[in-house]
Amino acid sequence: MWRQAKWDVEILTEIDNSTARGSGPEVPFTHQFKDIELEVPEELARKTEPNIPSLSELEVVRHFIRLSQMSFGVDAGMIPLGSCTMKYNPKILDALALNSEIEFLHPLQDEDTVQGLLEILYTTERWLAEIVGLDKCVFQPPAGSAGEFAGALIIRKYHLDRGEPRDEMLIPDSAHGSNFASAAMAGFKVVKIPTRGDGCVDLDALKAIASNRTAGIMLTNPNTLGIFEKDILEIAEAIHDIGGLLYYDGANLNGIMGIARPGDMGFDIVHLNLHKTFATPHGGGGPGGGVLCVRRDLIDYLPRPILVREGGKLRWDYSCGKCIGMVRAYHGNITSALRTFGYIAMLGPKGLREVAETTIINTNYFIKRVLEKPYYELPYSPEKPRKHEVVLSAKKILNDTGVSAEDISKRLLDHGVHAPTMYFPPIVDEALMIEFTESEPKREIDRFVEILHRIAEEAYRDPSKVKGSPTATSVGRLDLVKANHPKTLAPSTRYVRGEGGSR
Amino acid sequence: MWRQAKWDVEILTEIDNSTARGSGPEVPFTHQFKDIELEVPEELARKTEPNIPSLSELEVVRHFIRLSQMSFGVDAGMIPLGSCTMKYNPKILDALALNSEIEFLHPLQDEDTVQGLLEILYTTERWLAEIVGLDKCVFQPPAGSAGEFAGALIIRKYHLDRGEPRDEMLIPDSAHGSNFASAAMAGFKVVKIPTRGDGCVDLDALKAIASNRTAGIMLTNPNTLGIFEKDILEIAEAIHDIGGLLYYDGANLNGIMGIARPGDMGFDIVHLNLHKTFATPHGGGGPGGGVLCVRRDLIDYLPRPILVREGGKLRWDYSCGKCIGMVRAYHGNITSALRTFGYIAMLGPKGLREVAETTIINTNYFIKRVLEKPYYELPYSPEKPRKHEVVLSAKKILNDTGVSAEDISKRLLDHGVHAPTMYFPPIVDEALMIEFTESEPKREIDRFVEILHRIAEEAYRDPSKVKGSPTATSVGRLDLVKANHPKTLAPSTRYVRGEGGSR
Amino acid sequence: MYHVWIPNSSEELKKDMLRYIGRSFDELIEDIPRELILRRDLEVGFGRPLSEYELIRIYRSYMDKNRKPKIPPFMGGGLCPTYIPQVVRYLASRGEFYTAYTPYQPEINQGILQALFEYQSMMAELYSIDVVNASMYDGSTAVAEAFRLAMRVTRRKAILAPEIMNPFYRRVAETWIEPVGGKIIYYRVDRGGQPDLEDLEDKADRETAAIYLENPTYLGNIVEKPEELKNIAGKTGSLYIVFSEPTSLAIFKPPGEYGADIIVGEGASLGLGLNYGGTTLGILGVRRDQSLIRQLPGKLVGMTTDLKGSERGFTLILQTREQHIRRERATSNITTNAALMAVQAAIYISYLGMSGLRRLAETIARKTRYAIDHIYRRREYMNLAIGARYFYREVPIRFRGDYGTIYRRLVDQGIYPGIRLDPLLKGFSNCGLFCFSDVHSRDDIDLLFESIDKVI
Amino acid sequence: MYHVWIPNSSEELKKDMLRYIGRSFDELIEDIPRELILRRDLEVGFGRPLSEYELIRIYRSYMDKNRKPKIPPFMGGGLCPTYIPQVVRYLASRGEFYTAYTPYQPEINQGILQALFEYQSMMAELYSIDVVNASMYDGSTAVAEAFRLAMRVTRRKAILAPEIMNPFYRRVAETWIEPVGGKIIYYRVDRGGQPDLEDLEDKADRETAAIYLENPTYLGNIVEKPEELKNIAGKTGSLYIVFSEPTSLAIFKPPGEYGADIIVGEGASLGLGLNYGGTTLGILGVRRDQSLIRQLPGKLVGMTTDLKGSERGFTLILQTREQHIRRERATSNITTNAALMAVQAAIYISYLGMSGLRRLAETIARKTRYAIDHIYRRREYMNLAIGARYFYREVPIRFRGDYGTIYRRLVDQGIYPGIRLDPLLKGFSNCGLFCFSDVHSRDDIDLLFESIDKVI
Ligand SMILES: Cc1ncc(COP(=O)(O)O)c(C=O)c1O
Ligand SMILES: Cc1ncc(COP(=O)(O)O)c(C=O)c1O
Repeated sequence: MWRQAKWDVEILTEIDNSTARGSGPEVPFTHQFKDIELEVPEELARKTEPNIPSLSELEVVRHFIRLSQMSFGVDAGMIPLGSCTMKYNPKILDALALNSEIEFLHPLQDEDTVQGLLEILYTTERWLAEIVGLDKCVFQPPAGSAGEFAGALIIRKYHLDRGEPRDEMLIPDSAHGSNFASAAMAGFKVVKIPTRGDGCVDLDALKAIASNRTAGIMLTNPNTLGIFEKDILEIAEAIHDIGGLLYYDGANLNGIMGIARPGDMGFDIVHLNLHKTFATPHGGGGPGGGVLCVRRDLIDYLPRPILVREGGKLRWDYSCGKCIGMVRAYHGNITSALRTFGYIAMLGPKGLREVAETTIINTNYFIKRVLEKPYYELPYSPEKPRKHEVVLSAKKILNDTGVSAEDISKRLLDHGVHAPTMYFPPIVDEALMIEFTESEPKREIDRFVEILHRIAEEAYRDPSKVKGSPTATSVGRLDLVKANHPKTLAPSTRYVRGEGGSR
Repeated sequence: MWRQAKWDVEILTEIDNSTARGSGPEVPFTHQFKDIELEVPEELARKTEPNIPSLSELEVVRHFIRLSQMSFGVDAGMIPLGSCTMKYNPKILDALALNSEIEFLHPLQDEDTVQGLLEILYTTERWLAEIVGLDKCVFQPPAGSAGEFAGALIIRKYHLDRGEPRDEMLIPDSAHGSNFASAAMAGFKVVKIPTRGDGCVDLDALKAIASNRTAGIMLTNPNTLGIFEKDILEIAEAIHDIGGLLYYDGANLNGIMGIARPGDMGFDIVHLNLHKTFATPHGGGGPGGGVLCVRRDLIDYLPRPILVREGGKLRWDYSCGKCIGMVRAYHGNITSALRTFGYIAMLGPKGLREVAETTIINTNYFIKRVLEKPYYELPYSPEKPRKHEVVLSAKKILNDTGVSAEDISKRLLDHGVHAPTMYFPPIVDEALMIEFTESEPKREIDRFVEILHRIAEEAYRDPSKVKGSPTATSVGRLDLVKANHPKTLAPSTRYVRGEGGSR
Repeated sequence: MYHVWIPNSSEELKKDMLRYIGRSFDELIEDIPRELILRRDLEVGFGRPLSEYELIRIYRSYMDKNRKPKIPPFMGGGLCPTYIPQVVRYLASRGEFYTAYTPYQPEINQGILQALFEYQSMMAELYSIDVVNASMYDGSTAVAEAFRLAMRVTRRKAILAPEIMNPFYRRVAETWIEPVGGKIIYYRVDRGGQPDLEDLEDKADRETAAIYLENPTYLGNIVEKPEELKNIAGKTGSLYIVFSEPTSLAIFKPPGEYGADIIVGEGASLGLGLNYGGTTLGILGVRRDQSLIRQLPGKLVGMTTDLKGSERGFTLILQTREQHIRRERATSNITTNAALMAVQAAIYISYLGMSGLRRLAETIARKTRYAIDHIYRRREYMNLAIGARYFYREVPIRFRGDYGTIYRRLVDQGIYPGIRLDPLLKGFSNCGLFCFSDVHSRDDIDLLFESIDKVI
Repeated sequence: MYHVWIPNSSEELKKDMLRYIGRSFDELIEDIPRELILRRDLEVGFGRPLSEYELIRIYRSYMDKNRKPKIPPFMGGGLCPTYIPQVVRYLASRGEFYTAYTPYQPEINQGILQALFEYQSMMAELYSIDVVNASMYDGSTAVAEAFRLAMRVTRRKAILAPEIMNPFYRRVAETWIEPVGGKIIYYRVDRGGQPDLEDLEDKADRETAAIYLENPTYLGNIVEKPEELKNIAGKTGSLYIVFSEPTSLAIFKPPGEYGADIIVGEGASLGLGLNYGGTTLGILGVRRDQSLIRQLPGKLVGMTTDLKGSERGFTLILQTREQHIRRERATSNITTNAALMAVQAAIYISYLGMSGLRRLAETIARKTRYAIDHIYRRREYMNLAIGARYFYREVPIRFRGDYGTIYRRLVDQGIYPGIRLDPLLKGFSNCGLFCFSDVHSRDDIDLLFESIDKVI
């Protein structure tokens, strides 16, 4: 029997300042400058007093410790969110990424003073290039989506530079939403490619759609159904033949790392999500780390600066001939890069492959077990092995009992496991998208199967119980209508108090 | 509405090794020594396989994260355990005490290589001597009790050296159990001194008892009732007059720090609990840190080594002329000493006094508020201000409703606050011994009063509810008879499996 | 190969599982074309799995090649060294926070959601604006997204930005808006670091999506009449975007009070550390205006109740703006954001409290003043590069001599002076942008200037 | 004076509270004799409250005066440098663990109680004994308490201990038992580091409370026939106390298997670190024997159920042994113990798992062998100080030349060799006790011996 902690926790901006009459911690060296005049003329000074209380240190600690106990991370239990690759975040990597040495490094610091750090970054970059089978990588993109955007910009610029601007980007209908959005942000018209009954990109449709307006294609492989795009070499040929480029969404690399490489498949540009495959923690939403890798002939297009070795020293090359510009300030999320260094070093070549191998075994073991009972279905070639993830459908349960994929997800929470990704990809009805990664022990997968079965049985026996879930979490099911309705919208306490309002 | 987290957590030594078939993490440099012969002859080799599973790192993390959520520290909520001084443990002090620099320091390392550390220890020792008003301190005792023991040994040796061995130690009946035990361990016969109706040591009784068999007296001031021993100067005189020594149990220093000093009161020997007054965390029971301080003429008796400055350098002096020996190996709990350094430095002289001042105000504010309703009583001069703590009696509630101090304590848990110390000191019936320290905000004290009142009212209204508590904790009230009965005693899984049993 | 990070990697367990599946591993990957299967080990890492301790020793052997300054760096440009209080570190490292995913299942993640809501609420207080989202990647992308937001809302393409705009932000914003037809027009800034209002009036027109201001500016000075830009924007129906260093708002007038429609910021100074520019927090918010809110990119947390209406709760709101629902018509592609940094900033702010924040800002302002006095006393060979009256945290210094040489000599002595403005901003040759933040003591600042005296 | 650690320290709040109390602060302390009231500030700290960052800088300015070795120290004597895995650090720093008190209210502290129970159970497995308590301060006090325990159970006063007993433990044990009439008689150890059984037989009699053995010995060698000591103890009705380094038990026969009645250990090697000798863990356990159990000092956790008998739970048991109940008749005065270290050790052991522990012990044994080979190759100027066949982790080396000089020269080069046995153990002049633990690489060991070659 699991039960989440529950605490009554005041909202910080609603704490009555009169009961918390502190004045904050000592600020370093304040006493040394007391004699210096403070120049804030009346007309430039802040007038309103923000509702930010001054609490004691203990109150701050308790506030956030309590909130943390009402949160759920991989450290506490399974988070089988498909597409999100919620793997274990090894603690040793915290030691590399979070320390006072790194904290004080300024991004514009003289390169001579950070050769050690740059060596690590460069080494890691080389390793990632080898893993994806391409030639040069940059850490600049702050996340996967930003990598896609940068990649799309490269594709755009590439065609522009060749004097034949192209405006269409092909994306499978099963793709992640960010692919579409990134392509649009880079100025492309998105052309969707249908998925065949076997769960792969419809090659014929693709060939029919591809034209000299086609700038390229954005694909992930294995795709969001967990299925390897077996026609990938033909797809690559088709796209390259019409002069397009292939972009690889690296979010699903965990299913093939060390087994097959995007570069070998014909991809020209790859992004990696360090917070997926390379175990950087997700932080409740971020920050992650993006990496962009390209074939040799596209290096000039990479966002600047890039890291280059010159005369035994490493330095940042800001020169931007053909480059697409800069997708974020400075050099990327360095802490993720450091974690990646440690992750790869600790696993070694065999360990990296083991990640993919165990991931695949976990997925297919689960499929076999969950399908042993006739509740959930596996659309698109159920006999085909999946790779990093699997998408089940709860359509039958919905039809039979009225219990939806969402209800099932909520009920899962009552067992102390996080729900899978729901309703994605959109080509599967009542989708439950499940990814264990290499991190979940067999015992946990077994337990997850049992819970899924138990919930399905409950749906047939007592659907209202499932629909009334969750009850073991710190709060019951939330009113999303109220949350989103313009009349009751409450995105901040200031907003709730009324515009411009302030005590 | 508070509720503690609850997880089903297997016992590590009961995990079926066949489901956890890991083989542990890499051990450093193992590969470099593979070629070296392993010499463990058959007859010296371990034969039995211990029931210690080999889990993955994630499983270990989840195991202990879950256990932590079923634990309760000051970081999560109030722990008003009287006598225990459960104050906030400032996080910055962790940074001083826990780092890889300290971790690798060997206690027998050449003193030249640790001058920086020794400077900190020496400085801290000087500060502590100033705080208690004595001349020299050592960090060697691992905790308060060990300090008492060492102090008692000094008293013993002092009299022996003067050629008049004495065998009685005076201890007030309200004293902490460890005082009695420590005196006994040092070979003394314990003579109890009664407490007067005003909550102080009975001076007349003391004078009547004191004799030339009296080696000394062990006192804490303020005493365990939170009352300052106002006759302390007379007591000191009486004891010194008959040639005895005064030992100060520093567990209650928090109530007078910066306001009055044991040394000025006439105490010859003092121990401090760094884990009480100086904010070293209690760690679920320990480790803490003890310090022993003495008057100048007793320095020779201190356990060795002591830290001395010689020619600008600090070194450990092991020479033991009159010394009592060594109470533990090496130099004491160094991490506590480092925390103490930071604690004192961050507060400064005024801040240290503020600790005591706020503590006293908190205690008396609480007393006034809790006595506003007629449930709890304050035995021993209720009008007298208390210092660091207060001992209430729930006798009236017990008599009226059958609800005991223990029941009330358990019911407190249901509100997400820890219970006070119960049934101590033994001179108060149905004692609830409450200490807020300086760390608890007024808001929390107010809430605590309200809960105490509510529980009392509940006791009158519905006593079975109080007796049936706790229900919001991860487990309900435990069967202590079963726990302690020889037939059901279960101090380890091996014990439960049966003697010598092993898979 | 068994690895402790991979529970099921023991050969026996894998065999058991494969037996149950009824296929060999090769069969599980038989849909991957044979020619794609890698028949060799990847050339990565150190050839074998390392133990933690070996990794730490290797890491140290690299990092020991870095050179450490004697005193904290004085490098500015929007990111300055700051101290991260230990509570911030401690609380942000709670596993339940940092190993969580985006709280798509709100019921099990109320803690993170409340923390993000508190971040939003505290930022709203600080900037005096009503809606702040749950984080963008960093200041630069927040600015780029603010520009795109303004373009969507106004259906216009031009942004007016100061010529002394943060040069990194400038490049990022250009990269981001150019593909969708956006362009930035730069307005002049006078010698006192103030926007040239005439030039702005000239350039602002019905094509102007927004007027952008940085206050304090990239060069650290305070803009004295920021409300006048609002007037100009008003006249052309443009939006007014203001970027501010959040700590400055504890003492200086916040953008919301002088008419900003959109506010932007970089939260690194809120207890996040420099991390070589890596661990950043983009702050982005808008006025209480439904069209602005509906076009806001990124995640947003809102307060609600449970279905029974009996308990308060928090959840992600207005998700239909986002890529996972709206796809190519989403307000942005942002997915992973900087949530933990937002939580960390919330912890930092609540730890300092408003009084602490004010004291922090005041001390920084005083240090800035103190540094300026140092500069004035050295008129022969240095001066303020802009003649503004009020600076906060950053100060541009123009040197008589070659700053490149001075810079290098100081670095060699273990003193890292202001960043070189030369390659970054036009018209600022031999200028350095110096930062004076919480970590600098009076001795540090004195040593900086004395060291300059010596190397000059 | 307001301080952020003291919530109610603001002047206003204190005034409010005092007003409510109805007394001035002076009235609250009027029972303290006037002459005792300190009328000045304490002379402590740096005169004023420091900020965290200032503290850190001061701390660094001190600690930078320490000298760091080039490679991990080779100093032994029961405490050796070890690596603390990051998970251990991470989990032991959970606030719910480390800021908790002794779990006197078991219902709200099941987590800590289970962790301690697991510690007890895993130690019981490792030592092959049934009952291990929830921790003592360190190895030395655990040994002293074991002696006292044996004295209470047997009502005898003499302990037989090896002449090569850990010299620090020896001094501590003497200090502890002398006041209650206990005395230690030292038995001889032969050149091979083995107990001299004849001498033991001679010395053991009906006054002997216990025979004490360290295995591996203080000098690192394995005792080859430990069961013979049991026989001697059996003949005189004495108890048999064995102290063992816990990691050694992963590969060597555990004390429970050769008859120990009481086991003792120091847990520092179980992921606790050296901490200048400060953060230690005393391991103490006894056979399943009610009189031994009833005389066991320290806290003990047991398994039970809730009152309904429906759920498992853990609680402190047999508390009537302890000072807070039994006072002067308690088994010990111990109150605060080393609970967090026990939890930390439990985390460490469960992280390594039995396979990891075995590999750790095997590697250490191999390194020890490797070091011995180095010694053998230098017969001209060094040799094993005892001619034992098997060593684990520690090795005593006797030098031809003056070890003091060698030692100092090595330290000056940043290589910290074995501790000097000279002042500690009689008959071991010019000897160093060297430790080879998990942190030493082959290169480290090679460098040690090559450096010795050079300074000799
Ligand atoms: C398949 C896929 N593509 C792209 C992304 C976007 O990556 P990021 O969240 O790093 O921006 C994600 C993850 O959210 C994903 O699952
Ligand atoms: C009054 C008093 N004296 C002595 C002690 C013993 O101190 P320690 O727990 O540090 O051994 C305590 C605390 O437990 C105490 O409260």
